[in-house]
Amino acid sequence: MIPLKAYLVLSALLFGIGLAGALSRRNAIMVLIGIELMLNAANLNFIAFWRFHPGTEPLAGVMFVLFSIAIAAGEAAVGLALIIAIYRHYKTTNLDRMDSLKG
Amino acid sequence: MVDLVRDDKGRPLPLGLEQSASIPQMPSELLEVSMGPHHPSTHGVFRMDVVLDGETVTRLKPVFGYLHRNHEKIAEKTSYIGSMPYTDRLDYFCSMTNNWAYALAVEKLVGLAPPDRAEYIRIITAELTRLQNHACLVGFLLQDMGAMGTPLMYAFREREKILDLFESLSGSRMMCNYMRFGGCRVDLPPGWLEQARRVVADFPQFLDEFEALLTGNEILMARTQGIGVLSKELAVNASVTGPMLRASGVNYDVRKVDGYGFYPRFDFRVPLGDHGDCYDRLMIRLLEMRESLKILEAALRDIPTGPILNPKSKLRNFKPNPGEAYGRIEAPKGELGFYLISDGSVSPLRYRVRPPSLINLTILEDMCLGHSVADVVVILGSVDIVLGEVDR
Amino acid sequence: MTFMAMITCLPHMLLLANPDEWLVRLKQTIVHWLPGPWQFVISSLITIAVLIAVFGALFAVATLIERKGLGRIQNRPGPNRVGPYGVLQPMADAVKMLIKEDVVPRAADRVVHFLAPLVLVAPVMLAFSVIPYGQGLVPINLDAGVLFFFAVGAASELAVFMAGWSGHNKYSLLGAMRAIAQMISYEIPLVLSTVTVVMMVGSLSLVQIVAAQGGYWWGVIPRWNIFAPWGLAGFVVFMIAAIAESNRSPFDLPEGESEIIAGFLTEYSGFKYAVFFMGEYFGMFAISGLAITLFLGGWHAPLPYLGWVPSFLWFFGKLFIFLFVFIWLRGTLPRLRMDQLMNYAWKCLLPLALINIGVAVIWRFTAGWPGPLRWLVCALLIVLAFVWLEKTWMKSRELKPRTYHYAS
Amino acid sequence: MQAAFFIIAALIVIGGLAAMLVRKLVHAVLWLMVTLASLAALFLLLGAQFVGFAQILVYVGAVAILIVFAILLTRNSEWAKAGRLASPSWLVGVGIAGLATGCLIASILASSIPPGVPVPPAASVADIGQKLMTEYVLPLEAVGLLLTAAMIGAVIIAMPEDKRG
Amino acid sequence: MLGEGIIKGMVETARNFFGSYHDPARFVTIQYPEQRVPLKENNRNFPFLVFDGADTEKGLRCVACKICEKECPPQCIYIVPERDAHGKLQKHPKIFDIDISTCMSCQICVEVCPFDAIKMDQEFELSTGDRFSNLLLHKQDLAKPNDYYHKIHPTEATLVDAQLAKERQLAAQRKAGAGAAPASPPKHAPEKLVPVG
Repeated sequence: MIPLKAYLVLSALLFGIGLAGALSRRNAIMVLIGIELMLNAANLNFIAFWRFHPGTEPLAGVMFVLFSIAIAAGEAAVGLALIIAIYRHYKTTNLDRMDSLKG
Repeated sequence: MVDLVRDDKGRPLPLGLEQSASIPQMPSELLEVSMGPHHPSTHGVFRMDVVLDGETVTRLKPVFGYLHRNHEKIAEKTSYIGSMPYTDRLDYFCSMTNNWAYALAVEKLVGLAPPDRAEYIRIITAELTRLQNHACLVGFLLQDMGAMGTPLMYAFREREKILDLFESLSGSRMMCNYMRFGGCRVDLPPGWLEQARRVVADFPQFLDEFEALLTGNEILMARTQGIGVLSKELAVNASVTGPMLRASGVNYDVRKVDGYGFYPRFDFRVPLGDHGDCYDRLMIRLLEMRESLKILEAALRDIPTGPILNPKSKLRNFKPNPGEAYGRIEAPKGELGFYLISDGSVSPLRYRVRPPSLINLTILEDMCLGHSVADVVVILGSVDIVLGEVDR
Repeated sequence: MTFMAMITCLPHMLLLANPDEWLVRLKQTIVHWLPGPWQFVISSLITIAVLIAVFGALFAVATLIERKGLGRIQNRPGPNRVGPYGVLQPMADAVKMLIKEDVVPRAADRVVHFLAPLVLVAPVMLAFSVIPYGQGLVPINLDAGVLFFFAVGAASELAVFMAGWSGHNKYSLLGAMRAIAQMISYEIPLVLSTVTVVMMVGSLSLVQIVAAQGGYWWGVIPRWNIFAPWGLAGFVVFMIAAIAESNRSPFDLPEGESEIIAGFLTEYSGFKYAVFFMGEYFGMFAISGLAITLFLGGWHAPLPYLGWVPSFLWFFGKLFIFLFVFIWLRGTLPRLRMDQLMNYAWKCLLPLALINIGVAVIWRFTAGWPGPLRWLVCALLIVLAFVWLEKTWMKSRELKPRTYHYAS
Repeated sequence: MQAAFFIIAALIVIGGLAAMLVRKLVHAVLWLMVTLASLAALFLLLGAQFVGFAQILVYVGAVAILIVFAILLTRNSEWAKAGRLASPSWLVGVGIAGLATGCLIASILASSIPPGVPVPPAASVADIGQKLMTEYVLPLEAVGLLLTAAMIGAVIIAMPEDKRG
Repeated sequence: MLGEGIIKGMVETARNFFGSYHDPARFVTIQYPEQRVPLKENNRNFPFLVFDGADTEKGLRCVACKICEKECPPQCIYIVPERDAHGKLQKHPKIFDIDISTCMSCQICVEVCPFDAIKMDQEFELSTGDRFSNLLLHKQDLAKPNDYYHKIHPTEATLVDAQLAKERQLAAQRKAGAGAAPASPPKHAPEKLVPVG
């Protein structure tokens, strides 16, 4: 039987990878991919806890994950639209160049 | 040394490709696509350089000449009768009408008049050619729209019957070389008239089937109505002729205008469209097929007997006295004309063919601007070009 | 001893049980005398083997039927040189595909170019595991079967993109963009028309949906969903979206060969092209399998006294009818243009699907009314919606056959 | 069961790392999809069937195409220039991330969690549907509203200026 | 109604599909090697030389007058007349080549030939391995007996034979009538009127 801790460690690792990617990569889309990874790491935690400690409210974990997936999809859509708009303005998606607040 | 563009592993890219590898010089969203010369839907070796903005066409440059065989220069070196077989190779769908146009031009040059029976045979063969050419055109157009060849197969099934008639008459299905200056080469073999009457009798049934496949079809209407509109003024200015011109509403049919051959004896009507788009061109051709059937029934009914070649016609060292002549007929694709200048020698001084396909093609860009790639194919199909005639 | 047991129980099993159990019982006898832990693995392996064998053979037969059917529509015999009446033509095609050189363009992205066909075919194979083929013959009885089917089906868009992008060729990129836009916009009417059936049956599991379609009204008309007004409209919307989803006939724009060579398949040849070809056919089988399960009563016999026929024969019979309709459409209809395709999906199919859900709700809450009146009201609503839609869609484009005048 | 968990866990970690480190963007998206698909497999392993399929449907089906379209629209799919992959201050970023994961893992290992319930609680589609419609109706409508707002917003932002009007 | 046109089209293809099983007009394919379409009598492919009697050399009707070589539009005929011991031109060809890769079977040589020596064949299965030597037909390959000509173009052959017989009889008469005066061979009317049927 896989202990709950294994799942938690796995999700922490995934979260760490996502965070490292989001912080270090230059390309805006890569940052977005990093954020996606972090979101999914959180979902993994919810399902792990739901599986091992359902507690009084049995389906809470599953519900949370469903809503979080829906919102993450919406967020990805808006994020990418932003990137396209910024690209149209700056002609590049390299984050280092996007330092001026003007325009 | 030209500094080659290298891909990320450092390997030099083949020459043609670096243009797409690096950021293209043009504004980023324009896409340069060249359709042809061996593109599945260009009816032969014909290329179109299309500049696309997303899906819509912004510039279209037709490029032809891949099938140029120097027909007119060769004709200046061969005898008059020698270039008659070459006229079969102009518009290889309608060799009978090509022959007739050339024979008409030479007859005008020399002043020969073919006997009545020959005139009737010429009208019968010309109208049969018009039937099979229009049937094939509609078939190819639907093939371009994606109907997987079914209408094309039906059209070819009917065309075979007509080609059998030509084979038993002139000896070859497509390269007939049948007309001579002042008449025809061979008289009708026995039983030919009955077979022709039978073919003409059950052609309307095929036409009804074809219309059942076409007229009401919503997808076809959506794909062709309002596409490739050709205005009357542009059609007349660009000297477009044939079904394309009549689809734009201009009443100009050389058979009615010139009244060459015995056409004035037959009553047939000239259908006219009023939108001038692809749908009209399609329908005009279907209606013209019905008119041709009427002419054929009348001609086959009262064809006289008698000689088929004017006795004064000469075959070898035929030297027409110096002068010039322009003979034109209503070929299935438009007004096909031959302009000859003779200097009294055995071969013409100047031999010029007025190719309807080429002249109808010059306005392809004006019709295609603003449409999508799929429409360009449909518009090209509705213009009905044959590269043999375009490139000569 | 076990061998003797096997022999004795074989006849008993064959004769008594009706043919559906015959297959299931056969599998159980093989599995039950295997060592414990291996039982689950072996039984699933058997199912997988059977699925691949059946649909592989069906793919071979389908290519032959397609070419002969198209031929017959066009008044020609279709392939009849290889084997009697061209029966061995699929073998010849398979050998040809294996022998042909597999050209990978130099500038192509080799890994993605190689993976694309696999990512296209694998999900469709997964989709087969959920459809109930016979009485007990459902590979996996998931209680969220429909959701699984669409979840797996959605992966094919990614595969199409990989195929189009990896070739680094203008035409394939254009074709891939078109294919993805088409698949996404036709997925919504597909899912919505499935929602009506799921809503009326009350369960996402395909087995229950088929079970709900058992029985017969007045003893003759089978209780299939297609005979309810909302079922018929749902079936029409589902089929149109299914044809678009599997890139067939009027919607085969991605490989619109007359415009952009072969769309996202331009850069593929040899075995990878065959795998794509197979993927398209499997997609067609899967989507028509789902249509049969949802609307045509899965493996139920159309008439009560035909019950003795083994149930999977009904399923595959209906599948062949669907196959013939696909071929028939491919032989007749010209192709729609890209923007018309999109308009048709968003402005015509989507409203129809939503209205259909409304009608299904009305059908549900008028359970009390006498049968024919209820049927009439819902049918009327759908016809009204259909006519209103036609008016707006056609009027906006004034598409109508024209009459022509003749010169004086 | 043991072997399944370790294979999927390895896939997730490798996929995540590759998604972050690979040079070409389209490859990064494909590796992301490998991670998310194996995550969905993990959900199925844990017994949450509905969530697993929803995850595949939403992520592998829709978000992948979304990101890929974004990549194509911003012309990133051209040959990646040789340039540096990471921003100059990448060391700092990775350091912070390492620190964060370190504390997380340390606290997880140190905590004492009572052994969980052996059999997975029932999560059939019917109960989820029941719950969604009774207890979680408000969040459901809110998410619906949010998604439509996000869609309209995305469309307007991505619309070219001249058409915005 | 929205789908009406499409349904009409579908009914049309269905009629053809089921028609192809029972109505021969809707199933037109002829399996070529096994079944063959009977060639029309006027069908023409590449030319061949006709010879009377048995001997292919002497019986050739061709008198090497080179009219066809001059008139042939693609110039694909090559004739070298025979010369006897002391260089005097003879009335039959030593070399008569037709390059059938250039010949477009336009049949003008048959029309201009005053001696009905060259006629159009109906043999169309001519695929060969080598593009050059096999496609250059020499006198031996071209020569075919007169009864072969009767087999492929019966009506035309009988007319030609009747014409030749009449001329031969006319020539014999003139020779007999004129007695000593050397009668030059009768000249044919330049055009070849071949009224058929």
